[in-house]
Amino acid sequence: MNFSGLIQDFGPLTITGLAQGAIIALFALGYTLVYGVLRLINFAHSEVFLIGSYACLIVWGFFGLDQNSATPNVLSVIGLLLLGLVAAIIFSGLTALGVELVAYRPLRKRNAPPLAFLITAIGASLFISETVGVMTQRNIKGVPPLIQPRDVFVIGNMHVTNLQILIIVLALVSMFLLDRFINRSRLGRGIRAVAQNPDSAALMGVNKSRVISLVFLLGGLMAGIAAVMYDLKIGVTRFDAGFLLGIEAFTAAVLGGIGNLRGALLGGLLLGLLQNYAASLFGTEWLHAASFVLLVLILVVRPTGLLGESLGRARA
Amino acid sequence: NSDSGSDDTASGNCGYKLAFFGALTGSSANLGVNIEQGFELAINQFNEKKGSDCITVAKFDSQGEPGVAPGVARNLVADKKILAVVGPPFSGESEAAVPIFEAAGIPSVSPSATRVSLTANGWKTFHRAVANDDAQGPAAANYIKDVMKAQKVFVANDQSAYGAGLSEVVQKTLGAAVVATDKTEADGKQTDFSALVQKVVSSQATVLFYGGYYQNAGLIRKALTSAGWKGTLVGGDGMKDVGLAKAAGNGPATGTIVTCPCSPPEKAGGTFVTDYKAKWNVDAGTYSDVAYDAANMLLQGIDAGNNTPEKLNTYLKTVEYKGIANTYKFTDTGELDPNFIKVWTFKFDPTGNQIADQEVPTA
Amino acid sequence: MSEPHIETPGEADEANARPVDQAAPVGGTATDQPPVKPIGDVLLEVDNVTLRFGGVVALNEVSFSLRKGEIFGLIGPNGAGKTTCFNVMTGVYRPTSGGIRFQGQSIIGKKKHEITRGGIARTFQNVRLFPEMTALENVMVGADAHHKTSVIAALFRLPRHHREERTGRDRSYQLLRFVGIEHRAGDVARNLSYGEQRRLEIARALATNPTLLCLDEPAAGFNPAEKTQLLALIRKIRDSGVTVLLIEHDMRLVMGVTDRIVVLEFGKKIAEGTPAEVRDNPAVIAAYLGVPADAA
Amino acid sequence: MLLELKDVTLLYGRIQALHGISLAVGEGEIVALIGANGAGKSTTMRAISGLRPVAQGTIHFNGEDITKLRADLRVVRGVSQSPEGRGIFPGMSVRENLEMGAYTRRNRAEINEDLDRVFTLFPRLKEREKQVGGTMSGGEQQMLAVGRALMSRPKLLLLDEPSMGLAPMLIQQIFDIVVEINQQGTTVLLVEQNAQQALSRAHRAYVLETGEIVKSGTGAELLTDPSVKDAYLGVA
Amino acid sequence: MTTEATSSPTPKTPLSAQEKKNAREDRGGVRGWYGRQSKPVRIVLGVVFAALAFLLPYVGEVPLIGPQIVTQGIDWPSALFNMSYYVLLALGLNVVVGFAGLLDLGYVGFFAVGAYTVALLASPDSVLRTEWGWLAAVPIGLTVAMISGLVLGYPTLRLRGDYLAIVTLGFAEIIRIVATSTETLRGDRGFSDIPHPPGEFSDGKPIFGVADAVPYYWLGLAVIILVIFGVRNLDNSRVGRSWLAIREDQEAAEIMGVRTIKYKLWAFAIGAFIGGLGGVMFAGQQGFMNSQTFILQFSILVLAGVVMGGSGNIAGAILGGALISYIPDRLRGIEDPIWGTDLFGFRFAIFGAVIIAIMIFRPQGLIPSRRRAMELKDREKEVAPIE
Ligand SMILES: Nc1ncnc2c1ncn2[C@@H]1O[C@H](COP(=O)(O)OP(=O)(O)OP(=O)(O)O)[C@@H](O)[C@H]1O
Ligand SMILES: Nc1ncnc2c1ncn2[C@@H]1O[C@H](COP(=O)(O)OP(=O)(O)OP(=O)(O)O)[C@@H](O)[C@H]1O
Ligand SMILES: [Mg+2]
Ligand SMILES: [Mg+2]
Repeated sequence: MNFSGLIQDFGPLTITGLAQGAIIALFALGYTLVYGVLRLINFAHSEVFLIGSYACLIVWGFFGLDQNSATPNVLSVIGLLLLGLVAAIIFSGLTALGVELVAYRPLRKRNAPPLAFLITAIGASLFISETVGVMTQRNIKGVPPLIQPRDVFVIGNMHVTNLQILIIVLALVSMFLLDRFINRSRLGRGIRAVAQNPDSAALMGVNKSRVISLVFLLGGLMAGIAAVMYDLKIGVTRFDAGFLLGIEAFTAAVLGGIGNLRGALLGGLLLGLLQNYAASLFGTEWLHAASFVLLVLILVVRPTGLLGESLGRARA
Repeated sequence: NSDSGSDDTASGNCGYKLAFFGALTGSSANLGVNIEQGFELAINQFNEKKGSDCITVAKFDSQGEPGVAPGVARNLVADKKILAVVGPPFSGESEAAVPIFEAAGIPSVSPSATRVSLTANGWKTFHRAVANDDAQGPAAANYIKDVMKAQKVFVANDQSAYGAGLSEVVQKTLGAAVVATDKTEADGKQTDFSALVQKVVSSQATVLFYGGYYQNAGLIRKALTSAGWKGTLVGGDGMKDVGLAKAAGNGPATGTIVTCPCSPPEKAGGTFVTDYKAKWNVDAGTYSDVAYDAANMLLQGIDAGNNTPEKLNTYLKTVEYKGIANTYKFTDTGELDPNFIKVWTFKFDPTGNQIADQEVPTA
Repeated sequence: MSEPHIETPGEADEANARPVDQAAPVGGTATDQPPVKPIGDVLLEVDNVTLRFGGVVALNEVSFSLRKGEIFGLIGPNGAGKTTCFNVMTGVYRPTSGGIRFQGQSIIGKKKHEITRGGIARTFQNVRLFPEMTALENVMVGADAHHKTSVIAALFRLPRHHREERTGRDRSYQLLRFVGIEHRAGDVARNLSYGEQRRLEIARALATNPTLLCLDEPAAGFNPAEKTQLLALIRKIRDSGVTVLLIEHDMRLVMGVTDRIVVLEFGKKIAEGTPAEVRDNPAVIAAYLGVPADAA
Repeated sequence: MLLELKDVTLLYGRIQALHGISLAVGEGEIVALIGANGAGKSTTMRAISGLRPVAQGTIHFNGEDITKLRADLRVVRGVSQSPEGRGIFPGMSVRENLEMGAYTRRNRAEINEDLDRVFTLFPRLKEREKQVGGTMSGGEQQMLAVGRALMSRPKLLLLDEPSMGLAPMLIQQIFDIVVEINQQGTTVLLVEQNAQQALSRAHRAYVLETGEIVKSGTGAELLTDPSVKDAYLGVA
Repeated sequence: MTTEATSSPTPKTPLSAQEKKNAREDRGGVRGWYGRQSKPVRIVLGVVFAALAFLLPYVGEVPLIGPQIVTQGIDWPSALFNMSYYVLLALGLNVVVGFAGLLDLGYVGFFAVGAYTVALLASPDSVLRTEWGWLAAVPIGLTVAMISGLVLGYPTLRLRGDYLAIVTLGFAEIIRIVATSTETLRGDRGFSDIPHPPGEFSDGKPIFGVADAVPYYWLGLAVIILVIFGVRNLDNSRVGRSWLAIREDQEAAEIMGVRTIKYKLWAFAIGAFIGGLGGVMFAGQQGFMNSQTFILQFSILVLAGVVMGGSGNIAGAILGGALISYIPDRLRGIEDPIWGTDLFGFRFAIFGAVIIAIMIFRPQGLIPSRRRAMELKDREKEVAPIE
């Protein structure tokens, strides 16, 4: 164990952890939203993310950009970023809707048992990621260096870069807007109603199918944003990027209390931080193990996660 | 001569099969495909000379997984026309599959399984056309010490048998110059290396030696550059692949040093590099050249009338074959003769190619 | 629906008078007890029990005691703490303070299944059957509470396992018959009608061989005629030697069947006594009954 | 007729719960539906509100065939149900629950007006405006369910056992409110076990038995009908 | 009921027999027919079926159909052996998920524990240097697997369904990471020379050699048959009933006297035991193993197999377990019509599509338990088509 290393690097580890955590948190929202409403682990959410991470790369590819391109000027960067975000959001959203349509809706129509949903989701996840895997020959795809990391400010040995700030701010803003939407808007209330009592919700005039689609869509949008951030931060993507990060996102969602939006944020940030600290303390190879140990410990003490379930709280 | 291969009497030693055994699909397929393509190229060229299908290519997809390998290996040995195997590429699957080749008496030549212990199993039919980790490690360390003159070196590995073995040797050879170490998960299991990068930066090392494969190495190189680290990444043959530059971007990858227990193919003259590109429409990858050599060595043996696995195995015991990447001669245990072990370093240039740098001593 | 299988009050009287051995279906204890023994020794003591949920005081220093062989009523306005009282008695909640003794032994801190095996069984306000199991299987789960064999015996099909399976099955079937739904033994519980489900719950609870049976609003959703049948059934259960604790809002039923009543309001006991005493208690009228109960 | 069911059959899996029932509710009426457990009363309500699909038969509302209409669209047409078991949203406050009742409506001023009306009908709800639904007591939840159903300003209000599990005092109150709502112009279809109370307030009533209508008539008629008395009113 | 019921003595044993029979006869199809046969007939049928299973390695010899069945890129008996340990895993996971309703996404962990214990005790590479025979290591391996089931089960007892899923997933990942990253478990280097099961032919050759997988398959099959008997006995007993009750409503079960903790732990322990069985057999056949085998996708695949086959049903679990191993292997050596490459490369993509298709057309699984089939039929019709 390397305590001195941890203490020495605490600042930098914190900021990189927060940035990673913000991505995880955005990703986790999709799990939490779907779970909150349908009580289903949407296993295919990882592929919603995956498609987003490729979509923006393809769009940037249209402009002839690849990992070896030079960083364009500021205006183009902003334009490209927006375009990439839009593309990722659209494709992630469409994927989420598609998954709902193909893997969930037919089962819902037949009122299938919950496990069946889990398995079709696994099937959809396999299908999408493997198809991408075959198409890309399981090779990595590099990301154009749209944002050259540059220190914005430095505290001690903690260098806070423009990219990290962008990621964290974007995550917080999306999160805040989503939270407002769910808690304040009429549609948001509809979502919560379906989560808490689907039959009653129908009796209030809520269109359940549309709400469910909306939930998948929202999860997809968030995953799309997360995917662009991920691409920029890590610099490559590959067919199983969704699967890997998906497990972490799912862990974060459960950690915070699955079904709870703020829980997803808390869980994501906590996980990002913890992984970095643990990697520094025990070695990078223990990074994932640490997050699972934390998860087990927290669930043993708080069986419904840190903040508990909220979207469908105390569903009868 | 366009006689069909099945007409044994006409061309003497035709109608046999050579097998490739290794990952063609799955996450470890990259190396497998590199090797298979080199292997297949050699056979194609041979057949062009000898008759359209003198020697048939048989491919066996082990997925690179020790759990899958035995079943596939049993399938391989059931085909009595197979005289020898090129593969398995990975050390783990070799452990699982070679006992089955051994039981069937089929010789195998691995172009890339470098785990030291493989030749300690008492196998009679196993050969490797590449130096083991003990040879490459000291060379890499010597290069870091003597050529780069690095005072502070950070050593990390991906915990694969290959990467861990290599980095252990490097660490031992470098001794006090190693300021810190770390381990990562294997390729495809980890993408965020922030913590490792932070450690490297904080250690003030000027060289990071990474024992592992090119994907992780590329990601790490990119993250290091983003974090402003100015040092050099050094690694073994597992990183000698354009994939590293694809992951890192050509800019950050430039200057990265990889060692390889092989000579640059262009040194050997010949047209391998262009032939390969022409046939497969991609550049030759890691160990494509060694696989090509291994296949040619076997083909030469068959052509000389060694048309049973036993004969071919005996042939391998004595042959001294000069290929494009090396000259091959095997010891009793199947190890490459130490006299022929050459280790070269290669350097990534700004276009992502690995340019031969220099030959380095292995001791 | 199931009317033909339910006794009319007159028939119930007949049942009251039936000989000892016929009480056997319900409880083994019945054989060594006279069938009708309205008031006996103290069976259950609730002693100064307080239970808080955060700010809500669901039970506030409640004390009462039940005697063997009586039918005891627990009434009070909505949210008074009646169901909570059951939950405390069956180990679902642990009281904040106070004690509960059953047959002289404290049951605080005991596991739920231990309490059941000790002799307290209950039904639920919102029916909680095992919906995908058949009616018979539901009852057999209750009957299993007193079976000794476990994984090893079942794994190797030891003779004792066979014996217990057989007796359990037979007894469960008898209980279904006792509550009048044996014709639905093979049906999955979720397909039973509400009333049948309530009866099944009673059978399942009886299968655990209880000394004390707690019924939480068993008549909710029953029409008056069905309530009359239920009333007879409750009597019959008591007559077989089981003490009954009853939560109910229907005054006609409560007044007609109970021996004694406790009234709760806001978690506090506000009255206790015979049905007649309670009915005329002004505090109870003000808190619960409103206008003097017309039906009674 | 505001609502008309013709030969409606409904299945739960292999179980046939309704065997071709026909009934009608006129504008401005209170119609009661009584019957034993499992007779199919709640099932009829679910068929009307669209929670369960009917296998055969038609349902007309306000002249329109709504047999195949989604449940949420029927709400827009003016059918509103307070379901068996109350079905409140446990995680939402009392006010949010009530606003859910007005989910399909946009006019803020009208909604506020109706909110006030519900609060006057049930002063208790006003007191507990901020309390979370799940922590309300049974009776309060029942008030909330009825109030919520009113919030959609229904033409037709379906009440499924509004008195179930309520203390005697509250039962009186609920029935008084039903009459009051009706006088304010809402048509009510009422399912009740408390047949005495229901029949004495209903204009007309139907008696259901194992999924079939076996009797109908005015409330008063059925109150005095000996067979009804026998089966549903208990010993007189 | 009334007087008639209370006065007439209850029919005793005939009742239960009749009950059972009724239940059996309710079913249609092959299973219904099987259920209606008399006991001797059923036993004979079972024996014939088992005998056929033992002859499977030679199915390739059967004209016409045989070649369609056997795999191409992988040795057929080896593929059968692989199927056998997948089936074992599916049977074990079925106890945990299908019977007790505990969603376990990390089942491969127990497989790993069984295999690693054998490796540690028997391989010359182990730090223990005990170098036991395979058979001697097996009981220890199974015990350790069972204990690991309890270790996982105990802290997770309070967790509800989906929380349990992620925790089990986490446990399996922790096991994998520990296996990869600790010296003792040798990570990717793995353990070589793990001894094979004992036994020799009369000519002195070992029965369980490296070249022939048939004996391993037979061993696996024999173990499977034993496990089937055990699991079936449990299912048809109060143990099975208790699991079912826990699955449906845990609290109500407890209040009805079911010792939920005990039975949940038993479910974990039995599941882990069977998973461990798979592991020790794998280690014994393999000779070499390292941490690569025990990846998460493996667990998920087995779960998919169980549910696809018919969760809660033994025959279903067997079919599902066999299919998840068979389908990908069978795709070897088949050319795809478009790119002309081996379909094996697409196996998981195809597999994903197959999973979705199967679940949509048979949400209750290929061979559902009687109970689940009924449940679905009911639920299916209940749902509003006007959605
Ligand atoms: N788990 C809980 N958390 C918080 N409050 C609770 C909980 N359970 C019960 N309460 C509160 O405790 C009080 C008593 O509830 P209880 O269910 O015992 O009432 P009851 O007398 O059974 O009423 P009813 O006649 O409606 O069934 C209520 O105010 C209720 O809101
Ligand atoms: N979800 C369901 N699945 C299967 N059968 C059901 C379901 N709901 C009700 N039933 C059956 O349909 C029939 C009618 O039930 P319904 O709930 O309509 O009766 P009800 O008249 O409302 O009775 P209660 O007075 O008990 O509420 C009953 O036989 C019941 O068993
Ligand atoms: Mg209550
Ligand atoms: Mg009803």
